[in-house]
Amino acid sequence: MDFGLSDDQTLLQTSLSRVLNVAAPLARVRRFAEDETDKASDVWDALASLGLPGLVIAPARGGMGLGLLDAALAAECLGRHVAPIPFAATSVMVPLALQDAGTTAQCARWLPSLAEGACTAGLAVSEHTGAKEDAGVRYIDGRLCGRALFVLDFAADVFLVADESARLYLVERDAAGLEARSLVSIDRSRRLGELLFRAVPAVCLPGSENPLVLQRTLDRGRVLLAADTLGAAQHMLDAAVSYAGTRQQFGRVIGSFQAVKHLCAEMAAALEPCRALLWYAAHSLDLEATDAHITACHTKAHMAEVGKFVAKTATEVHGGVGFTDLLGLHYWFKRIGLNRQWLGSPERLRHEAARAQGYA
Amino acid sequence: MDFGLSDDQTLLQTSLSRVLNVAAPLARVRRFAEDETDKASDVWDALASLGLPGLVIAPARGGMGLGLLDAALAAECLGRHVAPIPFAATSVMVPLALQDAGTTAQCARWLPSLAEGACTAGLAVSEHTGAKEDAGVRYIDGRLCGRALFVLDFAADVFLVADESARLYLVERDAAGLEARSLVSIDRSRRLGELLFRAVPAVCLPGSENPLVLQRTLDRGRVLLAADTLGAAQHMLDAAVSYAGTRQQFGRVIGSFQAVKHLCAEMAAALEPCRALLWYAAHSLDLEATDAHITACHTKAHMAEVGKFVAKTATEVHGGVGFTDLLGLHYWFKRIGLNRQWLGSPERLRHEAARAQGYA
Amino acid sequence: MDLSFGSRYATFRESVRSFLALHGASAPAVPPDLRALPTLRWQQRLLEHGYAGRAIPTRYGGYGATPDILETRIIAEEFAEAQVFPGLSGQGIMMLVPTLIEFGTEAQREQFIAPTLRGDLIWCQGYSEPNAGSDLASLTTRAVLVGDEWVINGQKIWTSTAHLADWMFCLVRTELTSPKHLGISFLLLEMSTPGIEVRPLVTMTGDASFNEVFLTDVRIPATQIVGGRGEGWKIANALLSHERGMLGNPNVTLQRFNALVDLFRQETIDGRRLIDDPVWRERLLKLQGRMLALRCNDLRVLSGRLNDRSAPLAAMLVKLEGTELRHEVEGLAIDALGELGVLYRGSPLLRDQGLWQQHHMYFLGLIIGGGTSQIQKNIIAERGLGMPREPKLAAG
Amino acid sequence: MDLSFGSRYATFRESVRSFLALHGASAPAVPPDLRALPTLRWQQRLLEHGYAGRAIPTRYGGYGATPDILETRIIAEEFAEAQVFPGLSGQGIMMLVPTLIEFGTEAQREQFIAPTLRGDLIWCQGYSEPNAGSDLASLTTRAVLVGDEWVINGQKIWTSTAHLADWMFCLVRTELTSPKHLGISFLLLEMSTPGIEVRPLVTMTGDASFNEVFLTDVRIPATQIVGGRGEGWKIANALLSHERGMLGNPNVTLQRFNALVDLFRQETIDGRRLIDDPVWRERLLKLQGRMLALRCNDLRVLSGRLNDRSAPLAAMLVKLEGTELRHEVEGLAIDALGELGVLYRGSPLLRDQGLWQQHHMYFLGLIIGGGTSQIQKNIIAERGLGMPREPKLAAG
Repeated sequence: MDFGLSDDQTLLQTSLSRVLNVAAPLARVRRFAEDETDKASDVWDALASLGLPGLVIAPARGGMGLGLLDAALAAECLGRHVAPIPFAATSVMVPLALQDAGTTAQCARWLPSLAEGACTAGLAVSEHTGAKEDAGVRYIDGRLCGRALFVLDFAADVFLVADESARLYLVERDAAGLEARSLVSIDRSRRLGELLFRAVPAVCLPGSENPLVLQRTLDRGRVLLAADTLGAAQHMLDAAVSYAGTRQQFGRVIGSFQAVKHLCAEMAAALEPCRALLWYAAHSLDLEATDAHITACHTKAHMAEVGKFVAKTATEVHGGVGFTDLLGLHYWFKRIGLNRQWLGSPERLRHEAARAQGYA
Repeated sequence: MDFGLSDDQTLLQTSLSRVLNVAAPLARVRRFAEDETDKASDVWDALASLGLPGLVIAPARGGMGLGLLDAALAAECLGRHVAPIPFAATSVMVPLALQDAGTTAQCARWLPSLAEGACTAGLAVSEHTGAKEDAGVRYIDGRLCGRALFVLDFAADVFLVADESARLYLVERDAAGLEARSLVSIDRSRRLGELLFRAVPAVCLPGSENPLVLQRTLDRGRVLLAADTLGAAQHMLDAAVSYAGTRQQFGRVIGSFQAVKHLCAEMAAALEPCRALLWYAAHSLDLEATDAHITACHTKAHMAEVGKFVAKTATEVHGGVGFTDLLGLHYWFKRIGLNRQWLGSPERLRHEAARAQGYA
Repeated sequence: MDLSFGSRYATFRESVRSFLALHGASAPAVPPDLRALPTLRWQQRLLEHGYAGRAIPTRYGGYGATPDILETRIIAEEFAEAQVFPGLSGQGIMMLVPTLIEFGTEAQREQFIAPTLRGDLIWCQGYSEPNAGSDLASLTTRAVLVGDEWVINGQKIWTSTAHLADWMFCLVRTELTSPKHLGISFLLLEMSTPGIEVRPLVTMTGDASFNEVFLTDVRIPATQIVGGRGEGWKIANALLSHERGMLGNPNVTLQRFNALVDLFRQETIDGRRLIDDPVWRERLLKLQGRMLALRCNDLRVLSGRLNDRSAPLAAMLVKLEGTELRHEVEGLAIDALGELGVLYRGSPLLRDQGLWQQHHMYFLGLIIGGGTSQIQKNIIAERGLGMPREPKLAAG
Repeated sequence: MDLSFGSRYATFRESVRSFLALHGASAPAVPPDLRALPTLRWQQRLLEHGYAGRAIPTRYGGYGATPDILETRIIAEEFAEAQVFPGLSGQGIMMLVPTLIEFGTEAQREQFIAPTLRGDLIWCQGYSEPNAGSDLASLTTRAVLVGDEWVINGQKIWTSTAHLADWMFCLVRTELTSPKHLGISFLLLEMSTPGIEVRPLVTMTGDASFNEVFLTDVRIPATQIVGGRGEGWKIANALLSHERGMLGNPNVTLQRFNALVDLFRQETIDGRRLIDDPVWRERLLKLQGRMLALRCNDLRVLSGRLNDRSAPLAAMLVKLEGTELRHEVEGLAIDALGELGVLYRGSPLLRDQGLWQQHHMYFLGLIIGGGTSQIQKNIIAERGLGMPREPKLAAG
């Protein structure tokens, strides 16, 4: 047994960070945030050259065949850099759902180009994590009708859509009857939207008859969003510690005040265990362990609570400048804010974890 | 309008404190705690000489005819001194219920001797604040059957008992078929017990046909327990500030460390608004204001949360000595602990407040 | 304890209602355009009826009434109930006017108070500097008396409405050899004076509601000082605690809480209303309990001021607890809305124009601004509880 | 990342199970009488089979196995599952034995380790003093070398099991002219030495699980020092962080959490099981999430120690977060039980022998003891995050 990362995994994070430092500095993220037509294809290409889009896709389909733990480590890096590219849906959730439940033809059609980064996929499932308004998609006579809100990795060429019975379908963006409408969130580093289905022809992934396929897909996404929050929160903590080490008030650096030190210590004490929790959750999904679903729910819920605390507290440590746009700290604050709400609120996820243990 | 205490009210608190300082110092409380047969009649008599038992009883019945706000201020003093005497039930809840709903004969029989302090009354209603086990009392053919747990002011001569339909009955301690069994709680400054009814003859307070009588009785008790917690928590905060001003570590008083100062500031910031809340809640009951029930529920719930925080934090500020019996700080900790659970947990009370506002 | 209003107040309330019934329709919408004629006309009408400048002497353009918190409260309640714009506030009216009344010369009062009350003069406040935030007294913007002029150089930050203001009241260092708190003076600048540059400061909400103000060789008459040289710190502090009380006002939070209850009644998850979910309801009720405590605390503080029964600790905690509570109220709405809660301006499906998010962030800013929570805790511990001050550090 | 146990461990687990099936019935009940023959016999059997003193060399009475956390974990799991007493722990075995192995002389190891492992010698730890708590290094108990004897005077506090112990290991000041951390030595005292008085210290739980120890002209041989003169602080610190990790052990919390779930399934309010109430369940699940995180963190720390991949921050936070979590787990049981939750020893209707209350208070003690939460936060900030140390104060 070894509860830790392999050298390859550490190397993966180092390489990603190195590329992101160059390809996606804050100034690049700002440009993306201010221009809705920006697809950040420069950032995407830089990461594609490392193989990021194909990280978990089978080598036979052009990918690297790595596991969810590796993907989570990548997501952590993306969160740490508030990277303006799609990842959770297009590079992990959709490819793995295809591998789990798609036909050979479906896999052959999509996986190689997803692996290559030549196309991207979005995911429309949020009706299964607490439906808002009249959200919901029904499959009738070979066609999808209804509304899917809050689509992950929205600027995509193809969408994987769950219907009310948890079956999964592939729908291309330009399919007849499909309307894609952008939503604007506080987090401008990622694109979000809704899909309106007016009798859109769609093909099912046959294996998704088994509702566990959707559950596993969601759990993977939860772990990835938690990892993204971990990276973003770690950045905010690091920034707070660093700022407190230089900012002077009352004739000394504010980091020498016990009040400021203890805020930072509380953040670190809350955040650091999330790292191990996340490794365990991702690895459990890789192993298909019996507690994988419970752990995924708890991981996202707990990470969301810790992330919220760190986002607020790190901003406070920065004082007024944390509230301004000057350092751009709010990009991380908002990234954490969006991750908290996607794929299930903490309350919802704890309820799911309770149900899975027979408590509810 | 004047949101504050009158001179008489301030004087009431001063007088009570002066008497309690002499009659019930910690050493006296310790003796009471260690001897189950101790009735603290010396303390009782000292307070009776101030008129405490008859504080809210009508002057025509030998009392002082004051309001619930005055009673709450008295309860605050008792909590501050962890005074080992009955109060909430015997001096307030039972007399006011009698005045609200009793016959002239019932009032004449009990109020003068309660006012005088010659007898005491307990209250058995906790089945109406979340029944545990098989607790519950039924009235059948003029007799009470069943079990009443967690009786307030248990060492009493007479009990006011609520049945399942919220009607109230008077039962004397020596009534045939009544078994009174002591319970032992962490809080040794007050007596607690259960009553077993085996076809005990009982007479109803006729006015208690109206279930609002029980609700108002409970709400009064809630405000008094909240006041008791306020006093106890204020003592713990004062003790912490004082201890931190003398205890030296690292060559300085620990109260000069920002970490310790901020713990004390957090306690004060949480506790001080409870004082105004409590005044408002007590006064609203006196005025029979429309929001009196909601306010009483919220006051006890909020005070319980703040009390728990202060009890823990003030102990921490004391360091190891706070954990020992040396200063006796734990008497206050435990008093706050018992107040929290009596007459409705915070969760229960918030639910009641929600219901009363049409939220649930 | 007397919570009754009494018959005199019933009559007063009726008079406010009559005014609102008669004139309310001519009030501008909220938020109003500060320079627009309807706004200024409305303000004039409020002044005439004593719903603005109520306790300011008539010789300075006010209504000259005896201060009475109950009347003030009734006015606020009735305007809120009728949803009518209650008149201009802003730092000129809220901060400068009381300062001039207490510390200004007669000439300053006559020059500034009336036009400020009328809305003809808009003020901004120049206190904080980039390196003087929590440690405000270390500010370094300097004014040197050259002949009969102050010559000012330095930089201010967090100056709200600086881009709209006609004048700025500010703290500057004038006594270079005095100890830090005693070297500061309180000056009045006209914003059109040469050498003043205002740059907007964008915050996390996306708005530029604050500014940086750069002062380069700004020359103003020597008379534009309030109080004596070196008295600026004392003067500013007299009102700072008042400002802090405003920052966490629990009565404003009540309006937002009521909106939150409406939201809980309207919004659904899987078709079930939030208000019907015990877990969400519990979070709502917890905040209600805290809010209730702070509202009672507020009544106590106000009443204590009038009845000469001061409650310094109760007043000191308002900013700390009030801004935190408000931030949490806004945050609960976001949480309860789920993915809808993170939508922001310009988005389809957006709820309440994105105000929940905007206020959630803005009140995080207010937890920091006006004295951070850490500074508030120092104040409560040291001044409220009498705990020892931070010990002096060894040199070097 | 490799969470698999592998076939070698499956075999090992089988052997533990066989042992328990064969011998488990002869184990003493928990808590055992430390001096009773069945306890000592059981300890002996555990030593023989390597379930006690597993990694201690055989020449000191141990089993001499190579350290392997997985084996240790399997042993702990199987003993817990079978609910069999897993052998003596206590400060002698947990703290002194590792200290002697690292810093003791060969003679000290031979004299003390084997009888300590067997349970023949019971130890207590004399570190804290009434005026040296958080600031342990300011301790003033003195030992002066007179001839070939240390003469010791002073007072210790928080000395658990002092009333039962045969020996005490303690920190005393021996170098009066050295800086405070460098003047401390690590001595071994026999408790029967004249001049030692033990007074029980009653805590809020009502137990006297701690003591005060008064030392008056206590004379011990000069050889009863571990390490050199003035090295006591270094030696004690080598194990303090280890002790802190034990204080918040999340795996013990798991057992209490499981008992809490049972309680939620059994206890009712108005006839409804707690587990069926969404609000109570939410509180339960929140704690489960935190516990899960700390358990994973614990695996990471243990694994890191063995695989030479240190995670200092992850190790530093265990005491702070672990004791807090444990206190809250116990507290949730009390809350959920309502009035039943405040009952205590000797009461009818008492649940679980009052353990929820006892542990709730005891773990508040542990939040304070072994370095308060404030000290832990200093450590995390300064050593974990590299933040500046508290600046030096000006003299006077």
